[in-house]
Amino acid sequence: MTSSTMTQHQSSTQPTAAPGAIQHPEGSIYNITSSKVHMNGQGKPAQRQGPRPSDALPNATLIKWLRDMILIREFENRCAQAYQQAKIGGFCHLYIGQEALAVGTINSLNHDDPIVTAYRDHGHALARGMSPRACMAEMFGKLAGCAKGKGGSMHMFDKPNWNFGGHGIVGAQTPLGAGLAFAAKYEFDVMKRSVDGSPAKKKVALAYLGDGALNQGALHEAMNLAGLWGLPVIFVVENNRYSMGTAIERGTTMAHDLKQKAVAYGFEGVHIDGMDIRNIYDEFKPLVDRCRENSRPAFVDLLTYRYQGHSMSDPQKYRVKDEVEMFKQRDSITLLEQHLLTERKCISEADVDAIVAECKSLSADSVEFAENAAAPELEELYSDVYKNIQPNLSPTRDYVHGTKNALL
Amino acid sequence: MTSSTMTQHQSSTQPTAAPGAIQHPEGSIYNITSSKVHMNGQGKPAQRQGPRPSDALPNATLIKWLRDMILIREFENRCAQAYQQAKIGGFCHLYIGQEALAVGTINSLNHDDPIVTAYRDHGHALARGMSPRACMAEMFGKLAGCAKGKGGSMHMFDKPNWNFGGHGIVGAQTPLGAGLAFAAKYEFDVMKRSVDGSPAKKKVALAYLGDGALNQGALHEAMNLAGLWGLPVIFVVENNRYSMGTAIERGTTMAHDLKQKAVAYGFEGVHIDGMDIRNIYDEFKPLVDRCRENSRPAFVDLLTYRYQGHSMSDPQKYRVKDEVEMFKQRDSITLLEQHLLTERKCISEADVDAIVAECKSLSADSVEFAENAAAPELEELYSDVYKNIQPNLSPTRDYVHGTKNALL
Amino acid sequence: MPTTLAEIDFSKPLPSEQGDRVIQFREALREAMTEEMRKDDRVFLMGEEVAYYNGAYKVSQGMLDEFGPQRIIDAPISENGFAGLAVGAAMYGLRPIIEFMSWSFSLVAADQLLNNVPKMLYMSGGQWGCPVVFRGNNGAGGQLGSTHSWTVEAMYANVPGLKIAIPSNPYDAKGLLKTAIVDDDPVFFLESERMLSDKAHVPQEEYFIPFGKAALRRGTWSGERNSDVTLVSFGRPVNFCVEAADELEKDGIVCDVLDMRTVRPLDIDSIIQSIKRTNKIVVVDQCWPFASVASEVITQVCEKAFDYLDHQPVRVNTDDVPTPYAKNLEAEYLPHKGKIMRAVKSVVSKG
Amino acid sequence: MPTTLAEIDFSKPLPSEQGDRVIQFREALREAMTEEMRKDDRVFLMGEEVAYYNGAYKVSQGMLDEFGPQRIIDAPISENGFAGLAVGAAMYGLRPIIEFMSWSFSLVAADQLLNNVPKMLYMSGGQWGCPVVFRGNNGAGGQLGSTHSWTVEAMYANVPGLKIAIPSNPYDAKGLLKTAIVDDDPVFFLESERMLSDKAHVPQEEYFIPFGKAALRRGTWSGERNSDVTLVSFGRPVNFCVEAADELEKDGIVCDVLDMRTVRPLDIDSIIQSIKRTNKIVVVDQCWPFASVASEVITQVCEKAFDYLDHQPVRVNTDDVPTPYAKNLEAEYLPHKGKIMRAVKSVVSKG
Ligand SMILES: Cc1ncc(C[n+]2csc(CCOP(=O)(O)OP(=O)(O)O)c2C)c(N)n1
Ligand SMILES: Cc1ncc(C[n+]2csc(CCOP(=O)(O)OP(=O)(O)O)c2C)c(N)n1
Ligand SMILES: [Mg+2]
Ligand SMILES: [Mg+2]
Repeated sequence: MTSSTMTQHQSSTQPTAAPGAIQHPEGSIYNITSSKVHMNGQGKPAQRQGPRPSDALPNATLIKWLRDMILIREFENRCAQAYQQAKIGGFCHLYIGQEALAVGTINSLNHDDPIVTAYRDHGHALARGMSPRACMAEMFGKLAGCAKGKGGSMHMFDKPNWNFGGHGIVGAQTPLGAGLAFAAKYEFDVMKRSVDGSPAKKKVALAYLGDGALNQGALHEAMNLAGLWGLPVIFVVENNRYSMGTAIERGTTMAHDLKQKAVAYGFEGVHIDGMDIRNIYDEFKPLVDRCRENSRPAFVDLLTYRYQGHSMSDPQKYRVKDEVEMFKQRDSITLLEQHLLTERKCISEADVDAIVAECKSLSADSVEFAENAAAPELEELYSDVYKNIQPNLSPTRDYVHGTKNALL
Repeated sequence: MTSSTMTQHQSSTQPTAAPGAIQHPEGSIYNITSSKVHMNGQGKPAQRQGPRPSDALPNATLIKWLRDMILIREFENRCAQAYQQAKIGGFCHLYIGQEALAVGTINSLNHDDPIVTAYRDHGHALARGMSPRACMAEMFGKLAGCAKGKGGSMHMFDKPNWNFGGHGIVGAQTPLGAGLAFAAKYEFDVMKRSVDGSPAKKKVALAYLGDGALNQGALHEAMNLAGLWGLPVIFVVENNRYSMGTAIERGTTMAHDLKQKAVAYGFEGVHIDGMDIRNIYDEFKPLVDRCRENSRPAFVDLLTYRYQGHSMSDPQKYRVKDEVEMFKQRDSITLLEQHLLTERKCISEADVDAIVAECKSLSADSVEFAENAAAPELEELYSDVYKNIQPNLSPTRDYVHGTKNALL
Repeated sequence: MPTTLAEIDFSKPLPSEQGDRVIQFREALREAMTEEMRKDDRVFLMGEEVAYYNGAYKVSQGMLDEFGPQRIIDAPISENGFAGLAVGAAMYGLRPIIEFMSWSFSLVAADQLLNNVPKMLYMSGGQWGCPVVFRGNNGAGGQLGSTHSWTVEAMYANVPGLKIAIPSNPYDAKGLLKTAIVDDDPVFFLESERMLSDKAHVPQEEYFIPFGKAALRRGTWSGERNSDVTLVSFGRPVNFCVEAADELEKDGIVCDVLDMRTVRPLDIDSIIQSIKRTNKIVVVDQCWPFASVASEVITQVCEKAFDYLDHQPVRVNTDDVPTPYAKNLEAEYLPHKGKIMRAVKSVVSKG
Repeated sequence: MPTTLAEIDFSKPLPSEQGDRVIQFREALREAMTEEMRKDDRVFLMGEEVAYYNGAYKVSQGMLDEFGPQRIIDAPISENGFAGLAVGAAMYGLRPIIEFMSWSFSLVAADQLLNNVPKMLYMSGGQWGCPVVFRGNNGAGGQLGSTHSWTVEAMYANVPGLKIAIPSNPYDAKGLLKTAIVDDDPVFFLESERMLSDKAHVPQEEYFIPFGKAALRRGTWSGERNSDVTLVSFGRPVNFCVEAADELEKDGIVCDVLDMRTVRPLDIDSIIQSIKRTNKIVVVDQCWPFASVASEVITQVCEKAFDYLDHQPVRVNTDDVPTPYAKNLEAEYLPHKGKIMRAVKSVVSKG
């Protein structure tokens, strides 16, 4: 390579002459040829031999997955609508396209395994059991929202469901994930009981991150700590190939083989096709079990895709339509639907329609609920700042104890 | 591994019962058996076949290396003395034991290749050509010091010699190294001339770091940027096996194979025995040439050792005497001396004595100079804060242009 | 040929703010960068999405086309890494402009910004400075929640070695940014997402606005009629002050509105000049109150003009809580017109 | 059984500060941590060199022996990583104590400290707080140069959601740290390398010092004799104030010396109580002046006791420059006794 290849990823992949007409980056993980997906040998669409772990699951479980994925999609469609109507403010990052990822990974856990994620967090919240009402009301900035309307789209916290939030600073949630694993391990090893007094269990924490978060120092430190101390945390990269308008190859070295990032910290890295939820379960569930049993971290490069822009205001000039189409042809909902309809033959088209109808109605209900719900009183500005309130914490006025969070 | 192995590196390696009697960590890079060094297959003491690049160098060059290493050691001995006499304040981190590293790597560069290092920086400063007087005067807090007495031991900056300092925050110098490489590349590729107007050259920047800095997020980000953009920077890990009292295995994953850290960013990582300066040159010089030519980063795990404590106040309970002794038996100065005396036969014992005498005298002179040099006037408190001074930059008083730095 | 700060004649009056070359705040920023980049090839722009995406907020739109990918550089989400890279490049002799998509994200780079950027000149005994401009959105952007709505001026202004500019309108944005780029010291340049689409006349001719000179947005220096109160602000809330002043004038209360333009240097002289006539001051600051720039202004006023004060100095900050998401809460949280008017009235009525 | 803040009876007078159980500041800190760790197994200590090395400054000496390596945990040089780990662990239900070898190194963890620690409770609508104590050395340690001598109180005190304690002596160090550990909110606990060897009586009986209650180190509340000036400080410079007050007394100038103990909460009530009698205030702060806690104290005094002031409030900070290395420069830089005496005299002579 010669010195003229400076910022070579740019000059070679995206001609400056016509930045509107951006070509598809070479060396991309996916090569698009007609509508077939080739993943450069990494995590190719699962072509398993022999029985798959998910085959042993009852129909009801897979039907529930389908329902959860459809709920997320319908819910997100409603969000998009409400955002366009300016009923949702701030940023709004939709999960459409990535549904299998949250649903598949979360259903590989126990309910009391803690999770933490980034700001594209509606999917995880719903998959973990938050009511669509609490989730939508949060985005409408209402007191009935999961964060009393104080957090917004990026902050879906859900204590009863062991969901430690939605976080806005890229990468900053990953040390928290290490901390959740640390705490669970500490309960088990040191306290010999859980913090609430019940018997301690071996747990696994999931720390979700976008591919863009690979470039933050926080992740590096969290992974080193996890590897060093044997913390049972899985770093789940939701690799949708873009951080805003930056294709992963333009921001991250070794994008074609992210597993090396885990090797550098001495633990297991795997690459999973994340469009097929059965494949996720087949690969991810055994990994969760190993990490739990052996108290070890892992790193998972989960290939997925967002169909919409980064946030609601993204013109998406950085990618070609073909690419979006290619992924839509392997849409996770369709894949599972087909499996249940034609392979398991455990549901009918009518069943699917009923599920879709239920999810549409739940989503519509959440909007109606959110719309009619009360905004927080202005007094709430000064609540939830301190737990132990006392005078003179602020020069301006005293803090208060506000309304109790409806989730608690 | 079971969950009871939490913080296992600690429980397995250093029994809590008697922390005074710390055993040598298992899984250490070096295993100490009698006084032989085995490096777990990594970077074993060079047992090269065939001709070595350094064999082609003239005697004078190697004699100069010897002289530079001896100067550093004698200088550091004087520092230790002055520190004990409370003539040097603050922290003082000695380079004794690591001399071959700075001298070997710096002599693989051109004079105008930029370098940046951490706080254990006297060796680099001297190897790069700073006068012992300027260096010692800095530690004495005198105006004639390289930083006018404002920086101290951790801040040996030397603009005429392309030494961008001496930095106190662990790891924070590594992005600067990437920036130096970026700038040199920018001169060459974009400006087509250097910032001072002379013709641009292909350069290589060195960013030195301690093994402890491997655990800082800054390094991770710097390495990713360097790999991504093809920046000609070499990250030189001065792996003396300890960050303060923490053996590398207790702080860093993959300590037995740090090259993996580079693989994760898609560039070359090498492991070099850093006690033998000829070996450093043989391995490092070709790497520098490759990085310069191809505009690529590299990562070097350079095994070395500090004979003294971390800083002047370190009781060193964390390591066994045998380990120190083992390294002293492969002392870099002795190794080169022996080579010149017995293999090259280009110097005599008397020559060595003369070199030592010269270095002792230069070091003594630097102390005398520093002692007699003037402290900065109190007015200097307010100089070097801003270059473009104007009123109201501070509520207290106006800033001033101080005395010109003697190095400029 | 690059402009140097020394050769700018700041005694020359600035061109008129009136005219019909009406452009957006973001365009004013772009013009400043573009003009200086044309003159000085040591200047480059680096940040997330600045190139192919044309800027997350379109400030750098089209700059990739003109300058190419070697000078308009998309960076990964590695603020600490590229802030540090800029320090190294600046020491070497380049003049980086670093865009933070938001100053909120500067916190992951705080060590570089606080240890290396302001102190390199001092630590090296004058050998190296850090001529870098860091710029980006500061303050609440509209329901972005508490991690994305930082106002960093209080924290960063504490540190000697930095200059901090915070424009309130397109005209100033251009003139101050050009000065920032040619300044040899590091400048933190605080913009506001909420103002990027604001429009105003920006003259064709080249101009540089000096640091440390406040602009009087309401009231007059002429001395014919003394105002009733001195309103001091910087950045976006200047506009709230102007709104408040216009409304208060209907009630017969006249305000001097001082737009500080830079908080470090801080043009305390102009503040005092105004106070000598009004004897009352209200400071409006979009940051939390505790140890804020507002606290600093009040302290300096007390130190230097205590005897001119007829009433205790009053400050209006955001509410002292993390930035809330809910629309009603966020609207109340900001130092809005209503709060400012109440504060002015409390001062005037008693005085 | 863990102590909870609610069950502590803060109305009970504190045990006497007189006695012969004389221990070092570092031992007082160690006792506080040890006592609370014995009662509450959710509490653990993590930091660089806290375990096998027995603490870089020997604060945690012997704690590894008592509590073992699972509760006294050596961390790599990854401040951002382990600060974030502490946030996660605290949300989960543990009570981490994180030692920063120096608060100077907290800057690499600033994002966790400023975004997550203080705001988690708010962002989650009250679901989770962050009961973590971060502690370590703050301020100039003795010729450590500009990157290692940070005083972080000004920057961090700006942010709502945090409590900040800054003891000036061993007795307070123990009592305040115990309170910090049982507090359900995050506490930044600022020690000083230069005081770790200071010795004083620390009583055997258990005590907790409430946050937000200043201690009067010189002068008297009794009202028999009014002091001439109110000297307000916190942390190490309290000791310089006491020295200055003792020397000034020889010249017949009597000072109230108020040791704030915590800067957030800030016991403005005690300050005003003193000012009502002295009508003059000098604030002594080891941080840079601009937007400092000193600025804040002065501002609050103006807001709440303007009419009691006979003289403009005066502040004594460090010099407004990066911390220099040279001994003579550093000595001058600090808010030393000489500066304080000069400031007091300037206030008294005019008043
Ligand atoms: C430290 C930091 N820098 C920048 C941002 C602005 N930002 C928000 S999302 C985003 C892209 C993240 O992409 P990725 O991690 O891949 O997640 P995705 O949006 O694809 O889910 C950026 C740059 C931020 N929130 N935090
Ligand atoms: C961010 C940061 N954290 C902690 C420190 C304190 N500290 C100074 S040196 C050091 C050990 C560094 O070890 P290493 O990087 O191996 O360098 P060596 O001393 O062996 O040369 C530590 C923890 C620091 N200077 N910066
Ligand atoms: Mg992404
Ligand atoms: Mg080391």
